[in-house]
Amino acid sequence: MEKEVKNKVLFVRITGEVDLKEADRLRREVDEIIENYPVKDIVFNLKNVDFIDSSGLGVILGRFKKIRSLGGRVYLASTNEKIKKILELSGFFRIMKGISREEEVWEEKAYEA
Amino acid sequence: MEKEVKNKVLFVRITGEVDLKEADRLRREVDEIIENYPVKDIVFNLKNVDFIDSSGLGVILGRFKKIRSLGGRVYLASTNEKIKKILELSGFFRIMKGISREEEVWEEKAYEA
Amino acid sequence: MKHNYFNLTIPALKENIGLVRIVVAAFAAQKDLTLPDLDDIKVAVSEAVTNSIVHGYGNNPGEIKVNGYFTEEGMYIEVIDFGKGIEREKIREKMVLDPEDEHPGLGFLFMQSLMDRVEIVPMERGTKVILFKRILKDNRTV
Amino acid sequence: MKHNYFNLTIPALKENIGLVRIVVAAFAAQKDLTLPDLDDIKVAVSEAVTNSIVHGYGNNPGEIKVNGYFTEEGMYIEVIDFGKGIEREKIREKMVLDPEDEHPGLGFLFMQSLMDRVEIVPMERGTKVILFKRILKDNRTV
Ligand SMILES: Nc1ncnc2c1ncn2[C@@H]1O[C@H](COP(=O)(O)OP(=O)(O)O)[C@@H](O)[C@H]1O
Ligand SMILES: Nc1ncnc2c1ncn2[C@@H]1O[C@H](COP(=O)(O)OP(=O)(O)O)[C@@H](O)[C@H]1O
Repeated sequence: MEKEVKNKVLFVRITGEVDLKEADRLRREVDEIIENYPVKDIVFNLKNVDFIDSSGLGVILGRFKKIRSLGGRVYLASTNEKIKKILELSGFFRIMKGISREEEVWEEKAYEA
Repeated sequence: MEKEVKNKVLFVRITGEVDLKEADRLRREVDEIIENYPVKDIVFNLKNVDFIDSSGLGVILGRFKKIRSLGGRVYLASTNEKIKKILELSGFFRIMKGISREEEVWEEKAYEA
Repeated sequence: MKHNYFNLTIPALKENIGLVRIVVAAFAAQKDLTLPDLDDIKVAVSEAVTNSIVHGYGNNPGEIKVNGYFTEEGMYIEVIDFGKGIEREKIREKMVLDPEDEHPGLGFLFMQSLMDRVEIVPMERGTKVILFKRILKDNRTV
Repeated sequence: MKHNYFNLTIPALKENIGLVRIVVAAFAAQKDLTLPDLDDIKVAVSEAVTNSIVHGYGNNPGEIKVNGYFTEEGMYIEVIDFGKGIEREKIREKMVLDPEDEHPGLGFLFMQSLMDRVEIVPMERGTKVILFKRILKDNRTV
């Protein structure tokens, strides 16, 4: 997993399998950054996720609620075929914006401003 | 698995995992060729073998005995790191010639002639 | 080939959720299931085992049994725990995306959406979840 | 983490040898074993399960149990069948590379060479083979 903060946007590039075990780690690491850096929005890049279940999605949802309560937004970038079905079932795209590439977040934010 | 007969040399390019299940298939397919084509020598190319155990080695040993009784030779080509230890333990290199590339069989045969 | 099966017992540890996925996927791969089918099964099984660890045992020690078998129709996977047991009414009332905690109640939703049949069997002690995936006749190789 | 373990039961079918390899490799991967160590373990387990199918049950139906567990010292894998049982004298007398059939008697040789300890336990009915691989302290992550 790779994390980067750029212009108050936190990019979280998740890799591998995100089940209960990895979800704990993901939550801890993301929260640590949110608490220590000036983060307004989050982009979860899911391009290299091989597997995710409700535990992994739960972490994303939890961050969504936190960030939204602070007036920020959460984007889901680069979802791939393997996890497409699960994401659609989750209903996440009704509350978070899906973008095809990370960089699109800048266009979104320009529009927003 | 790929098989090719060239100048009475049968090239058997084995791929994947060769355990009891695959060994049965390997034996059948090689024997069928030996019976139907003018095969003198065999080159087992092991480059793409991910796993082999005594069942797989047993098939090679059986073909060795068959071919030797007909005056032919068996070569083991392109063994890789994953199966190196097992091949060394087997003692096969004491009775079959190891070559690093398939093509070396022609040099071997030139020497032999 | 005689219909194949496996019975697996493991401690309820989150390290083992991935292990179960691997076992189930390797077992399922003996039939010609499609890759999307395999992905569906992995998620459903992952949800069931996670529930046993989190809800059944409340993250306390316990044992989980996972059984798999093929029938003429398809593949069954049973996930069994001997934990606190499921409260029937919990299953349907759950709404998606508005939870208090980070368990968005997606587990059974995923199982139901991804498998062809899901049965929840409350036991005298614990819970059994039976997951079924149909295998089309044409796909059956083993 | 509490020492992890698994208990697996499968029918004695050659389709399941690969399944057992996958389970054992996934289990072993919870510790930081080296790749060559993993390869060694896979071969040894494959030999033991093959023996149960071929010798224990003579290719007739039967059940095989595979148990794995970690201790402070390393990993144990037990392969158990309830077949005809092993004749003690068969184990050592076997010579390599001069068999009548295509079982060159390499099975126990490989197990012994690739694992740190191999124990063959004749049972009242059947055979238990215990394989042990040492795990260096520095490698222990879980
Ligand atoms: N194995 C189980 N043992 C006890 N209760 C369970 C079990 N599985 C599920 N439940 C109950 O059913 C509810 C719904 O589960 P699920 O749909 O997976 O959502 P979530 O796990 O996110 O709550 C759980 O909150 C829990 O109360
Ligand atoms: N599970 C078993 N049940 C009964 N006999 C066994 C079992 N495993 C091994 N044996 C006996 O021990 C012999 C040696 O086994 P092994 O070293 O694996 O060589 P191979 O399988 O090639 O004969 C076998 O030929 C068989 O007689």
